[in-house]
Amino acid sequence: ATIKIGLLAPLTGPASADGQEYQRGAQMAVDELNAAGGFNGDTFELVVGDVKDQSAGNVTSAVERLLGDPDVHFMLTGYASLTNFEIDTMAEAEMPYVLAATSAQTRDIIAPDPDKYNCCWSWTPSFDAYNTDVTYFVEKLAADGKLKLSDKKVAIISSDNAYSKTISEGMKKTFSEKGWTLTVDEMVPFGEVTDWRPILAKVRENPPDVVINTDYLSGNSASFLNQFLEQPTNSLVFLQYAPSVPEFVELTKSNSNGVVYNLLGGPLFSPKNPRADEVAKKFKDKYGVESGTYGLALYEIVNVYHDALKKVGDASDHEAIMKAIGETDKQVVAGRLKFDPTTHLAMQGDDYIPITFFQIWDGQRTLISPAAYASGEYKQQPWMK
Amino acid sequence: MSGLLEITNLTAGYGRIDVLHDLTMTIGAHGNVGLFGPNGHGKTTLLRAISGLVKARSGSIRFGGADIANQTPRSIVGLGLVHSSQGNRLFPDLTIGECLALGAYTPRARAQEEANRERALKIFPKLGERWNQKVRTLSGGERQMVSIGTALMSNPAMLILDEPTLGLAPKVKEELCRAVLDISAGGIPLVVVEQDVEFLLELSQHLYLVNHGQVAAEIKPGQTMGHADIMALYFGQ
Amino acid sequence: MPLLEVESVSKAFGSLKALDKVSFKVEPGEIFGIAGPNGSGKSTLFNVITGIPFGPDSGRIVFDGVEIQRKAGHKIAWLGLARTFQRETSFDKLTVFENVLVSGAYGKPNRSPEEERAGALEALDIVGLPRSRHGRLAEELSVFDRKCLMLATAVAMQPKMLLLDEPASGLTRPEIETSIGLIRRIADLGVTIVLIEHVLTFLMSLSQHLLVLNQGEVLTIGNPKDVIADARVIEAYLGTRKAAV
Amino acid sequence: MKADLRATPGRVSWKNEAALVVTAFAVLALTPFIVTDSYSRHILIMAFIYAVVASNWDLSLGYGGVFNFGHLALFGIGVYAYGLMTKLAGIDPWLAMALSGAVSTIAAIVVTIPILRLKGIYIILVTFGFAQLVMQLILSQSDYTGGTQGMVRIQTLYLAGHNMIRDGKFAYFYIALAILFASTVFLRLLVRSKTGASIVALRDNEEYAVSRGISLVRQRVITLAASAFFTGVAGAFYAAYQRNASVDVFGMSLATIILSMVLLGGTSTIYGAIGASFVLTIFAEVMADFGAWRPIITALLIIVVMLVYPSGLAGIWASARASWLRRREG
Amino acid sequence: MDAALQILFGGLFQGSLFAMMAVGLALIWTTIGVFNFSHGVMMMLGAYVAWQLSAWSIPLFIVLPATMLIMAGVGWLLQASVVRPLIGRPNIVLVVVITTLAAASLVENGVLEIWGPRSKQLPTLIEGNTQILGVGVSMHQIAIILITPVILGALWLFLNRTRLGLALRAVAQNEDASLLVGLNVTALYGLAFAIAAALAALAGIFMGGYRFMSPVMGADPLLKALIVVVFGGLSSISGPIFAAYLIGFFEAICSYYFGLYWTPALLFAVLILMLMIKPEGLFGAKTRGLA
Ligand SMILES: Nc1ncnc2c1ncn2[C@@H]1O[C@H](COP(=O)(O)OP(=O)(O)OP(=O)(O)O)[C@@H](O)[C@H]1O
Ligand SMILES: Nc1ncnc2c1ncn2[C@@H]1O[C@H](COP(=O)(O)OP(=O)(O)OP(=O)(O)O)[C@@H](O)[C@H]1O
Ligand SMILES: [Mg+2]
Ligand SMILES: [Mg+2]
Repeated sequence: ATIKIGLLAPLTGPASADGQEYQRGAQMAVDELNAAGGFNGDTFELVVGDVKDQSAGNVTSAVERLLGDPDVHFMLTGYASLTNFEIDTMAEAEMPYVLAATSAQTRDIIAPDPDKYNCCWSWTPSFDAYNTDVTYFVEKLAADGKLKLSDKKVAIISSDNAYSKTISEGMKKTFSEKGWTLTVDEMVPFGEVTDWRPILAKVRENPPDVVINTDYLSGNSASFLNQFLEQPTNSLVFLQYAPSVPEFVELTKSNSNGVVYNLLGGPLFSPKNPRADEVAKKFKDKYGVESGTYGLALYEIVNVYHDALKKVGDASDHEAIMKAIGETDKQVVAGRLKFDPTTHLAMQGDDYIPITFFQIWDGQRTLISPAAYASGEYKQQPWMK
Repeated sequence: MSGLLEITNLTAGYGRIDVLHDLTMTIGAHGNVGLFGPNGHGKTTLLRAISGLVKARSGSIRFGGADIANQTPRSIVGLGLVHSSQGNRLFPDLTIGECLALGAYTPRARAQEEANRERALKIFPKLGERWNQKVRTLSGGERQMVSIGTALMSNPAMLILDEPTLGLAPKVKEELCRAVLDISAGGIPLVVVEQDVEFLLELSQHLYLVNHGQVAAEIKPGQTMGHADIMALYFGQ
Repeated sequence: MPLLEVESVSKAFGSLKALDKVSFKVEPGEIFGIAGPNGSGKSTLFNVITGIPFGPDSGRIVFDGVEIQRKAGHKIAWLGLARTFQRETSFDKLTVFENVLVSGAYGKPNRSPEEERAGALEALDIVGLPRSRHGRLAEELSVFDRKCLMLATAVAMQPKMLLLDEPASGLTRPEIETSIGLIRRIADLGVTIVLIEHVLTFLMSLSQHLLVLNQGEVLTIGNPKDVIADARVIEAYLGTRKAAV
Repeated sequence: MKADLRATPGRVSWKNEAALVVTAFAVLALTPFIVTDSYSRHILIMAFIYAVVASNWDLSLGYGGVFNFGHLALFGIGVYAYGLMTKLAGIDPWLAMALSGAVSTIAAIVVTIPILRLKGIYIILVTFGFAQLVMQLILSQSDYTGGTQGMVRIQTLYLAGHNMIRDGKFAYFYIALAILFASTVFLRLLVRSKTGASIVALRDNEEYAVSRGISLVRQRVITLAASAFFTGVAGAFYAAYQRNASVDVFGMSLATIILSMVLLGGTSTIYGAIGASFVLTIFAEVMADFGAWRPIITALLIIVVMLVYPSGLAGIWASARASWLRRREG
Repeated sequence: MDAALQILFGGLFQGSLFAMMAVGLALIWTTIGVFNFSHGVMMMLGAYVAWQLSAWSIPLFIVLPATMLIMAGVGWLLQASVVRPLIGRPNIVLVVVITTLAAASLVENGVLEIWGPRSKQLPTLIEGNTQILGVGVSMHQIAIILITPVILGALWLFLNRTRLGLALRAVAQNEDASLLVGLNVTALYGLAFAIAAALAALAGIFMGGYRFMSPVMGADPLLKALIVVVFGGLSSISGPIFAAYLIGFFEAICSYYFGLYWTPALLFAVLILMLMIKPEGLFGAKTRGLA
C-alpha cells in the first residue's frame, strides 16, 4: 500500500517559484524515505494540490481534493492561503497538518482554543522576534563600536500585506520605545513596485542611520536596493526576508554586498548545526539550484511526520499521529524544533529556533548573529562612511 | 461575341445559401452595362463576386482574358477593375483627404494620383471644401460622394458602381451622371446598378434584369426600351 | 395651433453652421416635405428636434404646446414625436415582433401588456410585414423589410408626429409605390408627417408643404409646385433637367 | 385569425423553456445521491456559485453590452457585506445573505452614475477603477475587514437540527443549487420581458432606442442593479461556505476565469454562461494533476472552441440542434 | 530641488515604459478594433527571449534587434491564429478578449514550463550610475528615457506620414472598403500585431534590465497600458503617448506627496472623474456619427 502525503502548493500563478520549491523539498524527503525501504513495507507518495493564486476558492478545492483521498494521512504546506483559514477545515477533517505560513494568523486561529486544533502545527515560530530584534541588533552593533549612530533615526518602508505590515508595525514600536525617531514611514501597495524613487527621495532628504524595507517580494527588494545605491545615504540597510531567496543575489549582483537580513525558521548554517549544511547540499546536488527557506523546511516537515509515524506505527491513526507531531523535539535545519502547546507554533529563542542575522558578501551568506552560532562578524556596509 | 468581362455559370452566396445560380453575363460588348431588378436578388452579390469579395462557388469570371474568379480583391483592383460599393460606410475615422489618398493605393493608381484627384474634385467640389473632415461626420450624400471619389482615385480600367445615386440630391445626381459619362467616354466601361431608372437608361445601353440570382432579361442597345416596359418587367416577375 | 413650431434654431459643428436660424411650422394632419442639397442640414434638423443625439445650440422648438429644445430624447419620444433614420436601423438581435413591441411599450407607456401586443401587431399589419416574418431576427431582413420595420416601430408608438428621413432611398420603383401608399395610410390615421426625401416623385406626390434648406438656411417654403419652380431651388438643388418633373 | 396575444414568435415558448429548466434542475438535485464524496459535491457547489456570478455578468455584458469589469467587485462586496454583518453586527446569517444582495445592488447603482455617458470600451476603465477603489476601501479599514489578512472564521449558515459541517456538504449543495435556480429563473424572466428587450435594444442601437422612448439612464441602472443582486447573494454564500473573506476576490485571476465562462458559454443566453461554468470548473478539477499543463490545455481548448464556434458553447448547442432538426426533416 | 528632479526622472521613466506598452495596444485597437489581452505576455516573452539570447552570450546590440524581430514574428503568428480567423464574426471585441486571454495563459504557462518560475534579470542597456544635478540615476534609465521618444516619434511619422501607415490606420474601419482599394488586409493586420509585439518586447527588455523578470511580469504593465490607452482616447496613437507621460508624472507626483500606497486609488479617482467630464478620453476627438 502507499501512504500519501498531501502537499498544498501554488504550482501556477505568481507564487509558483515558492510552490515549486515546496514540492522539491517534500519530494526529496519522500524519495529518501522510499529508498530506505518506506515504512513497514508501505511506500510514501507525494500528492500535490495546486492552490493556484491562493484564493480561498482554489485553496478549498485543493484541500477538499486531498481530503477526499482516503490514502492521504498527512498534509503540509509552506503557505497555502493568505489567511490560513484551511486550518479549520483540517481540524474538522482530523487531518494532521503542518504549515510554515505566517505565524501570526496561525496563532490567532489556534490560541483561543488549542485543544480544538490538535491537528495543526506551525513550523514557523512566533514572529515577535522580527518586531524587536532588529532594534536590539543595531544597538548592539553600536555598542560594540561597529556602527556609528548619529542621532538614532530610522526609515521604515513596508508593503501592504499581512507579513510586512505586522513586522513593520512591530519594528516601529520597538524603535520608538528605544528612543529612535522615524524619518520615513511609508507603505506601498502589495504587488510589483517598479519605482522606489519617490520614497528614496524622502529617505535622502533626511538621511537616517538605518533604512529598513519589509517588502518581502525579492524583485521589489532587489530593485529597492539597486535604486538606493544609485545615490546611497550613510545608512545601514536592512531588508526583510527577500535576501534569503537565492535569486536575490543574481538580481542585485555586487550591489548585494553588505546587505543585512534576518530569518526565523530559515536554515541555521553553522558549525553548531551541521544538519542545515547537509540538507542544503543534498538539495543543491539533487536539483542543481540552491534552496531558499521553504525547500529545506518542507523536507524537514516530511521527516517530522515520518518520526511521528514511526512512533505511532499506524498511518490511519490520525489522532495519535497528531499527538506525536505535537511532541516533536528534534534538531532540524532551523535549530531545535519543539512546539509550544498553547499556540502550536514552533518555539523561538536561542535554544530553540533562533532569529538569525545574515550578511551577504560575494554572494555568500554569513551568519553574524546570534553569537552562539555565528560564523562571521558584521562588517561595515560598503557604501557607509 | 465577347466582352471585356465574361461571367459564365457563376454560382455564389453566403453561408449555406446560394444567392447567384448559374449566372451568365457578358459585360463590355455593347458599351456600358446597367443592372436592375428587385431588392435582395443578387445584384450586389454579383458585383462582390466580380471584385473578389465573395467566393465564386463555381463558374468563371474572365476579365480581359484572365480568369479572376477567386483571385484576391487586391489583385483584381490591381488589374483596374474598380468597385464603388453600395451604402459604403468607407473609413469613418479617416478624413476625406486620407480616403482619397487610399483610393490611389495600388501601384497602378499611384502614378495617376494627381490627375485622378483633380478629376474627382471637379465632379464633387464639395470634397475639396471638406478635405479634413472625418467621414464619420459627413451627411449621407456627402459620404456617397467620397465613396465614388475614392473609386475614381483607383484609376479604373472598368468602373463598377453599386447604387451610386443613393441619397444624392437631384442636381448632384445630374452632375454625377454627366461626369460618369465623360469618364466612360474616355474609354472606361461602366457597370452600374441603380434603382433610378432614368439615370440607368442615361448611362447604359445594355441592360440586364437580375431576378432570383439569374439573368431574367437582357436588353441590348438596338432594342428600344421605354420606361414603361421596364416597369412592366419589374412588376411582371 | 401648429403641432410643431421651430423658431430660429441653430446648430454648428465647429465653424460649420449646419443649421442657421431655421424657423417653420407644421400644422396637425399635414404631410410636410423637406428637401435640400446634400449636407444642407436636413438630418441635423431632425436630430435637434428629437434631441438625438443632441439638441440645438439655440432657438426654440415647441411640440404640441411643450417646449422641447432642452428635453432628453426619450422624453421627447413620450410626447408623441417619432422619427426614423437615414440608414435602415434596427435592433438586430431582437425579432421583428420584439422590435415593434419594445418600441410601443416604451414609446407609449402606461398601457396594459395586452394593449401593447395588440398595438405591435397592428403596426406590423399597417406596414405589411407578414406574420411569417415576425419571428425572424431583424438583422436577417432585406433592406426594404428593414425600412418597413423601422416604420412599424415608429407607428407602434402611436405618435402624433412622425419624422421620416429619406424613406425611399435605395428602393425600387414598385417599392416606392408601396411606400407612398403606406405613408398615406399612416397619415390617414391622423399622424402628422415630416418627410425628408431626394426622390422627387415621392416627395411631390405626398407633401402638402415643402421646405427647402440650403447650407443650413431656409431657402424657401410653400406649396410644393411653386417651390420646385423657384429659380433658386432649381439652381441650388434640382439642377436644370429635373425641374421639369 | 385571432392572434395569440401571449406567444412571442421566433422564441422558444414559455412552457417548453420552463419544462426544460425544471428538468435540468431536477437532474442536478438528484446528483448528491450519486456523488456522495464531499470533494465532488464541493466542486459542484463551486460550479453553482460561478454559474450564478457568470450568468448575472452575462446580463450586463451580453445583453446590456455594458463592459462592466467591476462585476467581480459586486461579488466581493457580497462577500464582505456578509462577513461584516454577521461578525460585527451579529445579524442572522440568512438575513445577512439577503441583505448582501441588497448591498451589492446599491453598489451597482452607484457605479452606474459615472458610466452613464460612456460608451463601450471606456466603461471598462471606470468599472475596473471602481473595483480597485472598493478594494482599497476594504484594505484601508483593516480594523474591521482584516485588511490584507482578510477575515477568518466567518459565521456559517445554519439549519435547525442539522449539522451542516459533517453532512458531506449535503446541505450546502442544495442551498447553492437553490440560489442558482432562483437566479436563473429571475434572469430568464427578466431577459424575456419587455425590460429585457429594451436592454438589448439599447445595446444594439443606443440612439434608435432612445428615439423609441427608452431611457438610457433608467435601463442602464436597471441592468446593473439586476445583475448585482444574485451576484451579491452568491458572494455572501461563498463567504459563509468558505468561512473566510479576502481581497483576492477582487483580483484579476478570478475575474478572468469568470469572464472565460461568460464568453465560452456564449453571450446573451444566460444558459451558456451556466453551462460553461460547469464545464470549466469540472474540467479544471479533472486536470488538477497536470500542474502547469492544466492552464495550457484549458487555454487551447478555449481557443479552439472560440475559433470554431465564436458564439461559444451556445453556438455548439445551436448548430447541433439545427443539424438534428435537419436530419429529422430530411 | 532634489525632489523636483526625482519626480521629473520618475515621471519620464515611468512614462516611457507606459508609452512603449500602450502604443502597441493602441495600434492594435486603431487598426483592428480589438484589445489584445496578450500584450502583457508579449512583453514578458520578449524579455525571456532576450534573456535566453544573452545567456548564449550573444552581445546586447544583436540581442536587441534579434529579439524584436523574433517577437514581431510571434506577434504575427498570434494574430494569424487567434485574431484573424475571427474578423467579421459577430461580437468580435468580446471574443477576441477571450481568445487573447487564453493565448496569454498559454504563453505564460509555457514560459513557466520552459524557464521555470524563478525571477531572472537581463543585462542593463548601459552599465553604471551617474549623477545629474546631484541626483543619482542609472544609465539604463537614462537610455530608456532617451530611446523611447525616438522610437515613438518614428512610429508616429510612419503612421501619419506614409502610405503604409495610412493603410494601417484604415484597415480595421471597414474590411470590405479596404479590400476594394487594394489593401492587403491580412498582411496589414499581421503588421500591426508584429509592430505591437516588437514594441512590447522592447518594453520587456527595458523592464527586465531594470527590475526582474518572471512569467507573470506582464500582467501589471498590461493593465497600465490599458488604462493609458483608454485615458488617452482611442482615436489615435498620439493620445495614448501623451497620456502615458501624463500618468507617469501623475504617479511620480502622487507617490512623492501622498505615498505610493494611495497613488493607485488617486489615479483611478482622477480617471473616473476625467471620463465623466470627457467620455471620449482626454485626447479623444469628440465625433459622433449620424445615425
Ligand atoms: N453578408 C451576407 N450574409 C448572408 N446573406 C446575405 C449577405 N449579403 C446579402 N445577403 C443575402 O443575399 C441576397 C442577395 O443580396 P444582394 O445584396 O446581392 O441583393 P441586391 O440585388 O443587391 O439588393 P439591393 O437592391 O437591396 O441592393 C439577399 O437575400 C440578402 O439577404
Ligand atoms: N457630428 C458632426 N460633426 C461635424 N460636422 C457634421 C456633423 N454632423 C453633420 N455634420 C455636417 O453638417 C452638415 C449637415 O449634415 P446633414 O446630415 O444634416 O445633411 P443632410 O441635409 O441630411 O444631407 P444628406 O441629404 O446628404 O443626407 C453636413 O455638411 C455634415 O458634414
Ligand atoms: Mg445591392
Ligand atoms: Mg441626411
